[in-house]
Amino acid sequence: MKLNVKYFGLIAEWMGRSEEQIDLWENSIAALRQQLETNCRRLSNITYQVAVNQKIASEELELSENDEVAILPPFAGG
Amino acid sequence: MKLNVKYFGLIAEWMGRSEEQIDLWENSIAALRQQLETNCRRLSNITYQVAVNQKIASEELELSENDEVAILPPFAGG
Amino acid sequence: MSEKKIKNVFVQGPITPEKIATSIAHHQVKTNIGGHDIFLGQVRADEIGGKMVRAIDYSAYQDMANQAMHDIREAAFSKFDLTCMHIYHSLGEVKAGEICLFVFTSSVHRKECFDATRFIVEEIKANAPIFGKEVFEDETHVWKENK
Amino acid sequence: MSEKKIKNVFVQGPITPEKIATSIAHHQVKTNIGGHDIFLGQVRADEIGGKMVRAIDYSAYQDMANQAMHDIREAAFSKFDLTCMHIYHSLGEVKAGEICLFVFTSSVHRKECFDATRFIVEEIKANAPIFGKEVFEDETHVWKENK
Repeated sequence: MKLNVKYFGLIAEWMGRSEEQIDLWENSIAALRQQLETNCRRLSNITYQVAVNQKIASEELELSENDEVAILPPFAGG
Repeated sequence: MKLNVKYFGLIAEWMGRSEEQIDLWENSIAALRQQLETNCRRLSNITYQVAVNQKIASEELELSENDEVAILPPFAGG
Repeated sequence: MSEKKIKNVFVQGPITPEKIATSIAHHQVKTNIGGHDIFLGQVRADEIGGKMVRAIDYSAYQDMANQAMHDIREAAFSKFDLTCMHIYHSLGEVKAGEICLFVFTSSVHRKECFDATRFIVEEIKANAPIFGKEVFEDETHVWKENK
Repeated sequence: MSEKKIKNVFVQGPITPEKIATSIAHHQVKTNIGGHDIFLGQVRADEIGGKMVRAIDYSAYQDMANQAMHDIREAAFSKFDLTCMHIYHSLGEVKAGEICLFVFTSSVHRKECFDATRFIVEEIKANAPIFGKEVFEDETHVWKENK
């Protein structure tokens, strides 16, 4: 499945982009994380969250092709 | 003993003055309260504090002639 | 015993938003501050016995109140790790909607200023000899009492 | 489901003392308010690895952050008896000493606004997808992380 993924902050910096389309072999968050960490090894060293349709996704969520997916480094608001 | 007594807020209003000299037959806070309540009956219906030298006085404190004595109705700061 | 000068916390009439802004602006040179917590007391147009409060006329046993504020300030500085602390209270008439109390604390981390401002406000209400005459629209009045 | 319009909490650059004063002044017509509690987050010139932070450059996942702020606002209104609530956060560069967060709550009695402001600040720090690049004087940077 094809997914449009947004990156923010530190992760956008590491990825060198703020958005890209990726091709995922399975519609699970685990598969997404594995693919991201293969593309960018440093990701496995930090705690990052996956948001789907603007909500933090549980690890059990199943992804759909039209989902708005974002990869979020630790928050620093305030 | 002679005492200079300051009144504030509601109590100054009831007393019709903000300061006066009173003559006290005993140097106790209890005697002071009794004399004030004799002069102004309504005082016995409210909770008021006695400050001596700018500190709330305990009921056991012994008064001296040069003390700065103030009669304080309930606070309303803030 | 502390020989620090006793500050005067009292200002005549309401505390203006401009005064608050100026006070905030003065802290922008203190670059170790991470958080400020500000409490503002505002006079309410309460209805009491069918009449509306138009203003509160504040008076105080000023010397004792300033001493009490000094003691509160010292207690707050010793309890909480604060960078700055400011307290102002009105005297005289403050109309409904206007501000009568301004407590402003600053610290490196937010927890300290949150705890400190709350502590200071509670202490002022309980221990500062300040009196408030609630004046109605017909110019009669009652005396306010803190709970 | 709530169909309230999602507000935009973000402002470009620092939050100025004048904006805060204007916001306070706007509340003087609300004569049922008795207390306001304001939290201000200020950028610290922290020393990290021997270098001084000159500014924080804020970015956000704006749609999600505004939704998160909306949820925080709704939660605060349901938990606390508030008259008013305002939240503003900076985007872009905010220099050390400048203000990046402004949380303002108002209530009839002080307890509610004290509790609410604290709740809102903690929720924002934990749940709003806002990111901060701490920029040093030599223009290198590190990424800030809330504790």
